[in-house]
Amino acid sequence: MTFKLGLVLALAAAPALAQQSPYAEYQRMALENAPVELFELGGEELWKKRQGPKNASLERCDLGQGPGVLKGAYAGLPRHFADTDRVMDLEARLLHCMTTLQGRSRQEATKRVFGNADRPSEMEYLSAYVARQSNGMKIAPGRTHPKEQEAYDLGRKLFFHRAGAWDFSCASCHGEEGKRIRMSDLPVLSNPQFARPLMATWPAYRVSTSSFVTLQWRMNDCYRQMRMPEPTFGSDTTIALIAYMMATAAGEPYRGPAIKR
Amino acid sequence: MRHSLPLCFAAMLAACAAPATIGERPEVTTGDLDRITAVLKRDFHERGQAKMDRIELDAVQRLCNLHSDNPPEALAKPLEQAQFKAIPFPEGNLIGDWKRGERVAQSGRGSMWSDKPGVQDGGSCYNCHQLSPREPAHGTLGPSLAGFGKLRGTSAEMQKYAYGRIYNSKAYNVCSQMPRLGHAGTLNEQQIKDLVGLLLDPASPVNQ
Amino acid sequence: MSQQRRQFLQRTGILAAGIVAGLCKPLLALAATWNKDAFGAKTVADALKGLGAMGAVPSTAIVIEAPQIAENGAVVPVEVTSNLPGTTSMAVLVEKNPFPLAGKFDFREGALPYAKLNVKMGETADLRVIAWAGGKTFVATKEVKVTIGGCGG
Amino acid sequence: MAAGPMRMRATQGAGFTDVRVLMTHPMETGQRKDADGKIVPLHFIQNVTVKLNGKVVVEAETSQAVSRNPVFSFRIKGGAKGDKIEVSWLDNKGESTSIESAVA
Repeated sequence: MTFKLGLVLALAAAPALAQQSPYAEYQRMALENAPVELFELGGEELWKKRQGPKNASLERCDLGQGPGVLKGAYAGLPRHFADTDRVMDLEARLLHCMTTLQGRSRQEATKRVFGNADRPSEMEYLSAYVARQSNGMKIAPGRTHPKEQEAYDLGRKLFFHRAGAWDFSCASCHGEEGKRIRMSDLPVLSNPQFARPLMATWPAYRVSTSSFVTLQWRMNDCYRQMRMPEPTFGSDTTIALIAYMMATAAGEPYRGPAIKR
Repeated sequence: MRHSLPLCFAAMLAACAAPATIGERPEVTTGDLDRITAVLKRDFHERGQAKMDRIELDAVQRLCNLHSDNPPEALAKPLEQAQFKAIPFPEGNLIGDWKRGERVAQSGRGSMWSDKPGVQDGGSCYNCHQLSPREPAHGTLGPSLAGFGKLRGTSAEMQKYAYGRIYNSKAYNVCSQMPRLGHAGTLNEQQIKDLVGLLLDPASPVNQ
Repeated sequence: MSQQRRQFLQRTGILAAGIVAGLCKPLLALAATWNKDAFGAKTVADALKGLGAMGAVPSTAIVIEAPQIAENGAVVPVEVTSNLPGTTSMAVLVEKNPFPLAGKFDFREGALPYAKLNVKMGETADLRVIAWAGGKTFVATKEVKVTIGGCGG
Repeated sequence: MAAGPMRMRATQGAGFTDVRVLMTHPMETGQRKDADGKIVPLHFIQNVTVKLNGKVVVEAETSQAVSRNPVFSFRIKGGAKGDKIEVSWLDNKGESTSIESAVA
């Protein structure tokens, strides 16, 4: 009975939550009018394009739901893959498929993982295309395999680990409720209430740079601004952090790719 | 209103649905810290001015990580004193040019791998603090500093406090979230003096 | 994503858009006109002069939908509708931009006086929308606040 | 995306057809500097034309103040399933692209 009352109140609160940010109206309108589909189209082309020494497409790439299965794949990542015995996020897995299916070298395939407005990267296009196919599906990264648990634990510790020239951890900015940098709200990513809506909208079109951005980019750019050295693309550190944040957002229906400031 | 009643219900519900461990800062041991540092050394590489020595934890970072930013007084005090002793306070008047200080406060650059090596004009102050009331786009991670000098005056003591706090905030509160801007080499003596000017000069917009 | 947009995407999922991305330069070049005087104007007054809309009368029949506060000035969504009978054209101006005129839309028989677009705004300013109807010009304005976010690095 | 795809969706609404079109274009203002500090020349779409079954219904003139990768929506009176809609753009360098699809 009391639980029911709580549920009703929580549901009633949903619109109030959406109204919380002064930018809610902006974000709604900007999302409706965002050029996200252009990136999804570009990604579809790349997914089907034959390239590399093996002149193969990525259409047989196994993103965790079986070879070539895109539906729900993004919402189920990161997860453990038996063939590599490693927990991988979308981008690490795409890289794996580029090297195995297409026969490309890791060096060549990671030469330009983060693009810009003039020339988006393959990873960005592909992330847009793959993520779209999880639309409406609940975020459910792997949590059962021992290595998945290990990644989650590492990610959680890394989130609070202070280091670097400015003594920052992720929690320095994303640890306290109701704070902002300049006018940007800072979601507390260790709290499901805030992690859920945020993680459900990555990857995204970033309006300030007119470019499409991925979670690997987000980890990289946060560490840049934390005044740390650079995390290697697809490294265990970045995947562990993504695994931790996706697990914190578990259960939320995925609704990206969306937009960011 | 962030703490409205319905919001609290939603938060409670969300908390119920998640494992109890989520959201809490995990306890870490010195062994954990060594393991994390080893992982970071393996997974990171130097770029530009951001060299790998930044991965290594100093005494302050180690203590704060071990005690979730809340170390016992007996351990915190000596470390604060050591940090304070290492601040090279300049002689004489510390109130610089508030106009230059405002530029330093506005800029978010400096010490990143994407920045030119050497000192940039960036203190990132507005990212976290309110300063001049003329700048509405200020962060809220740190306390508001509007009216800082008006409330506190411009005594030599206050100048020294403001200078020291910017140079090394950990000398006053060992697990402060504020970067050690002088200690880290992000700002030089003149820039910190200019920021002291921005905070204390009666003509500064901060004190209008 | 809004319910509306989701439905929109589902409905349109069946539509296989036949993309005819080709070059039809000569044909378009002949047809195209571009009001150099109005678009090259650096002030709102000059732009209005270039458009021939100096004496526009304020009207509540022009509806401007835009966010009150924009998180980023690089993309500010604007939706304009004219409820004035016989509307033939609308123009969108951003008051403090280096070149205020952002766009002018001519609606022929078969089109509704409606347009949605994203504009750049350098700073907090008024959006000014002009409508041409029955040989007269009308105007409405709406302020959009543009803010600074992020670490600035 | 200097050059890239264009996308259009024409869907029936309440008494009108909603035409949503996405364009890949840098929309350079002529004021932005590239990584080397050089000014990126002015490059923007000047004209957008919407045709219904071959007849022009909307003619737009645009400036560099339109955001990068422009997205426009227009509304056409009535419009039946299968009606042909064509949208084309022309920029200040004389480049142009068009897209055609049927109302869904």
